[in-house]
Amino acid sequence: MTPEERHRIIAIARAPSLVLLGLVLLFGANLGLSFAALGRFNLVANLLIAAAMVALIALFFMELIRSSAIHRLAAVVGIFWLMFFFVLGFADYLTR
Amino acid sequence: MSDITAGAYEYSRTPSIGAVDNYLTHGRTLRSWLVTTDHKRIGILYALSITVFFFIGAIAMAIVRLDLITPAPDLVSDDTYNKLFTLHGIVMVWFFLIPSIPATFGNFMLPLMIGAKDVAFPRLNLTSWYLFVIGALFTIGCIVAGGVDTGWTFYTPYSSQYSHGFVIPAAAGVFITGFSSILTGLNFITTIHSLRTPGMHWFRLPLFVWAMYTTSAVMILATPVLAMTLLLMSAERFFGIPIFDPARGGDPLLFQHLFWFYSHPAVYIMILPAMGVVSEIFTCYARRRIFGYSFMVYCMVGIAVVGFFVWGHHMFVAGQSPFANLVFSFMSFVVAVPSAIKVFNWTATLYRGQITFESPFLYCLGFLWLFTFGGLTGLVLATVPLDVHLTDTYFVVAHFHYIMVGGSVSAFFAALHYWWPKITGRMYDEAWARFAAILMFFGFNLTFFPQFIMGYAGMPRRYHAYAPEFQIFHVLSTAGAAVLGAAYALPALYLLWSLRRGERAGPNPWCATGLEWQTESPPPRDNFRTPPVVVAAPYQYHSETHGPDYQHRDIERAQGTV
Amino acid sequence: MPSVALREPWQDLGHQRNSAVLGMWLFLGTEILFFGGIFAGYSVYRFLHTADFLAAGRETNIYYGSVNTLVLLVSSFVMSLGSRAARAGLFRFARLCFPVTAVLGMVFLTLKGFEYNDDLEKHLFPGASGFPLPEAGAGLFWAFYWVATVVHTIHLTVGIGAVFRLQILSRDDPQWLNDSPSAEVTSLYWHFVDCIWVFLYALIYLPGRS
Amino acid sequence: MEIGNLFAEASQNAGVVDLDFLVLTIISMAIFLLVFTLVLVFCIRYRRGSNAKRGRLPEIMRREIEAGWTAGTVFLALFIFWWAVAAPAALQGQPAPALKIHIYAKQWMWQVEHPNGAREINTLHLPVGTPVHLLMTSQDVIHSFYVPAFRAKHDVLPDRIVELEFLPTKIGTFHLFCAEFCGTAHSQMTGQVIVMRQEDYAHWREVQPQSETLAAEGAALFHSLGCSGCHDPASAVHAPDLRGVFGHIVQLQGGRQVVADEAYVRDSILLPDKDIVAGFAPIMPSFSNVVNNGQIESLIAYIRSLSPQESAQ
Repeated sequence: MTPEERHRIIAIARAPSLVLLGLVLLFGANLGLSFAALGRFNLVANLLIAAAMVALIALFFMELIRSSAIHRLAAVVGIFWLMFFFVLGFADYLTR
Repeated sequence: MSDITAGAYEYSRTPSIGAVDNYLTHGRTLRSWLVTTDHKRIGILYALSITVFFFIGAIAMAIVRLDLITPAPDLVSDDTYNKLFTLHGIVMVWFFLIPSIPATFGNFMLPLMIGAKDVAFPRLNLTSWYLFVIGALFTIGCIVAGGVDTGWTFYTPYSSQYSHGFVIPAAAGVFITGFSSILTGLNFITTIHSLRTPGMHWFRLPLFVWAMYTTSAVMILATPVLAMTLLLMSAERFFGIPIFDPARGGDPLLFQHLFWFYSHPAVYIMILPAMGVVSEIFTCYARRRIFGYSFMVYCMVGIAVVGFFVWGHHMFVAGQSPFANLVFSFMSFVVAVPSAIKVFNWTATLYRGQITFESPFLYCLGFLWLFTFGGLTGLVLATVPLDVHLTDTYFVVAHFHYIMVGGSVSAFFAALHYWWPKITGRMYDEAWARFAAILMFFGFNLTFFPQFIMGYAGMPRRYHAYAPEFQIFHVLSTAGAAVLGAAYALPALYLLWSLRRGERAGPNPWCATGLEWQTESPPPRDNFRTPPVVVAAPYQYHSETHGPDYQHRDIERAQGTV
Repeated sequence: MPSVALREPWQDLGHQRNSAVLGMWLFLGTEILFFGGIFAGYSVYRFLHTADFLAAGRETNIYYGSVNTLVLLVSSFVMSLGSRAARAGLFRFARLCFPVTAVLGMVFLTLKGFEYNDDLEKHLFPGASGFPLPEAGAGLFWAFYWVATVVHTIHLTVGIGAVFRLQILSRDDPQWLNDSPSAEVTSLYWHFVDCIWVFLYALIYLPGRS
Repeated sequence: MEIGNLFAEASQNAGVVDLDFLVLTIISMAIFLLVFTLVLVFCIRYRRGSNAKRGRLPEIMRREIEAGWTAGTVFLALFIFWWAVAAPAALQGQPAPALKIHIYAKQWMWQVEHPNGAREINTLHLPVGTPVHLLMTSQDVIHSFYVPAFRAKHDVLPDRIVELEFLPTKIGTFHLFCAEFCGTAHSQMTGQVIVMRQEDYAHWREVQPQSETLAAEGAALFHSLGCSGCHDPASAVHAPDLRGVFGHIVQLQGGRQVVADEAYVRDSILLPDKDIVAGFAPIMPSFSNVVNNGQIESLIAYIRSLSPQESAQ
């Protein structure tokens, strides 16, 4: 491995390393928070942190941050459609 | 007609490499078909497969209708009866209607209509067909082994605990076929995004392409939910784990929610392509630009999206909350609006046209009649108190057959006749085709209209034996089914005949616009000898300032520029 | 000479890559809805049997779950390095990253195997006799545990195969990693499987710990 | 005998449903005729080569017409929705005291239990002019209780009590169907609803072989199953006293409240951990594998009888 190669590797590894650090910290927070007695907010906290981790992965590892609009659209449309199920499905379960 | 056919003759006499070198002659061995990545050949492979399934499903229903001539359960046993209507439902929904227009005409025409060489992922396209075949083998295996009796809806806990049929193989067949339609949808969307020829802007796409786009979106967003639902049901049945089992805390209505989250949008997978076909054909035979192009596009997008919000109207009596009933009823009225607008726009397209009545147009008029009728009875079923009375009766059976058979299948036959010359390079016998179209319309109404009446009188669906006062309607319905069967068999005969004896069609026998008519019939392997460039909106059947003229000179002028 | 990575019907590599990536994102959209069936069912039952779900969640093995989460996060990191390296033309480094990713995936599978073995020894399979938890919702929780993790495991196995495919196809022609969209597409799939796990971890291992 | 009369209207609701249907049919026919008159006129007038005027569409045909019928369709759809919701709402507020009858569905029969314990199979005797309140549950798969002449239907689910109300208005015999596919003999899961004069119904009910009444049966079960060991006010175990509970609001842990109705009592027996009464430990075992549906109904009847004003119904 030439020094020039090594420099280039370090250059491309910088951003993912920071993201990994963030992910591990968030993971630790999630694990730790789940042992705190927050009542129903345990679930909220767990899901919010999980969502933040997924956002990090999607934006930086999956590089949505530099993707074109159509790729971003395709990425969120599935989540949107899942929300439709949740909203209308729970319209039944919450009022039954 | 004379000027058109004269033109066609002239073309066929012109020496041209098109006469020998086309996608059909591009390899003549069976192997060349089985490993083809040509979207046109894959379309043909689908067409052959779904034809087989259409007749399997039709035979199952023929036996059922014969049985129902008398109120007593005399022709087949209860169990066989249940397996027959289940077979009819599963085969017709997943192995005929869902792939019917998209996988055959969509595959064949979509790249041609946007001026592309092929779809975005040709090998994935072939994989889709093989997945379809594997799913089909599971289903056929299930039939041979003894069948399944859950109804196509697979409701738990009957399917997961009580049925003695081969539920898991049947579900596996549907599961695998589901991935075939997911991959097809994914392929189409990518194709439309990536492979439009220069000048083919989004709002210059023919409406059939928009129909394929919206259909594909529904396919890729709805089908995976069905796959998981069937997987969960099968896991409960096979491993005995509690998922929908009410005795162990589960909720059978959750299965219904998940199932209809797919299966209601599935109706739009069937009807959106039909709408696309009808838009192509109405404009062509009325020689008129489509009325309200952009509204037609927005309506299809609207149907595709709002179609996901209405699934609960299948569950008004199932035990969901009254509030949910209200919400889903409301959304069902909302989704009726874009469909109605489309019907008005097709009607308005005829205004100031130069209408001729070839068979594709007759099929489309049939579509318009039956779809409108089915849609209006859909309003009845979206009304909660009426649905309470009518759901699970023959009224519902009649309603969805008006949409799915009267609508989608009529449009399928319209598309078949419209594009047959393009696909095969041959003309069929127009007189026979018109006769078949008219016969199909009357056979259909005779079969299904009586079902509205007996449904309102309370005849429940999926009944092997019934009260004698319903007999007259069943007899009428069976008689209609016989007519309908004949009308379905006829095209098989004259279309096959045309393959040998039909006149050569020439590139554009209908004088239609659209890029698919700008290449030879049948098209060459790579679709276009020179890549086309688009300079105008679709359906240039007449100039902006004048109506269509009698001689079709407008279209010839327009094609000079396209 | 046109690259072997260029396939019909494409004219140039960039166009092909963009479209393949779009295709993969669309596929991941369907995957979201596929797993969505599990998430929806889980949510409905958690809503109906909240206390039971918490009690049942306590019985999962948080050590295996947490270590596996870390393993997958690191694997995603390495995968991300691999696909960036392939794009930058650092093929030797890329071809180092891919096997590491796959091995981390296999570590996950191995640990998951041990965990399944533990679960079965504790009879935590609700379909079989001797399921130890009396609450009605606990059976549902464990049913979803099994379905969700098995489906996820199958996805991960496919992912490992796809990563090895990169390695094999680029053996003689490393430039292929750059020309073909395969590296980027495989990487998207790998990260997605990781994302699913992040949610599964929060829903399966973390409830009822407080 | 009304069987054979295809469109008999035999409940208060039937007339409303039929009126709804009639109005919708008229609206639909109007739309249908409008569209197909236009199609027919256009097809004739603008057939190829006819002398009709062609040319540019009049300006008004373009945006105005499109926007007009879009708005019109939206308005019509919303109007029909509003009207369909409002019409049955007007029916609400009918007198509350109703005849409560239990229905058990199983493959492939309907079991009926009247308030005094009279039972019948695949037949339902009802008095005319009395509101009927059905409490239905299934022992196996999903069935659906459907009486076309009443325009009344509801799916009957296993392990859940569903309710259906109607007011028979016509004396006669009517079809009872299972409308949800339930297995091999689905189409034989039918019966008759016999609507009689009120005094005839009272007489019919009296001459039925008297089994123990539900509540008495329930009381016996309450002791034999050991419920009384904890729920008896004198018991050493800390469990809720069930006297006067039925029909009243119960405070649950977590601050929620529920009304102790049939479904709640049923859940408490089968899924005791679902709703814990505030101030009590979740110690009750589930009886889901111990009691069958009939026994649960008896227990519910007994617990209802512990709340005097409720049991008066």
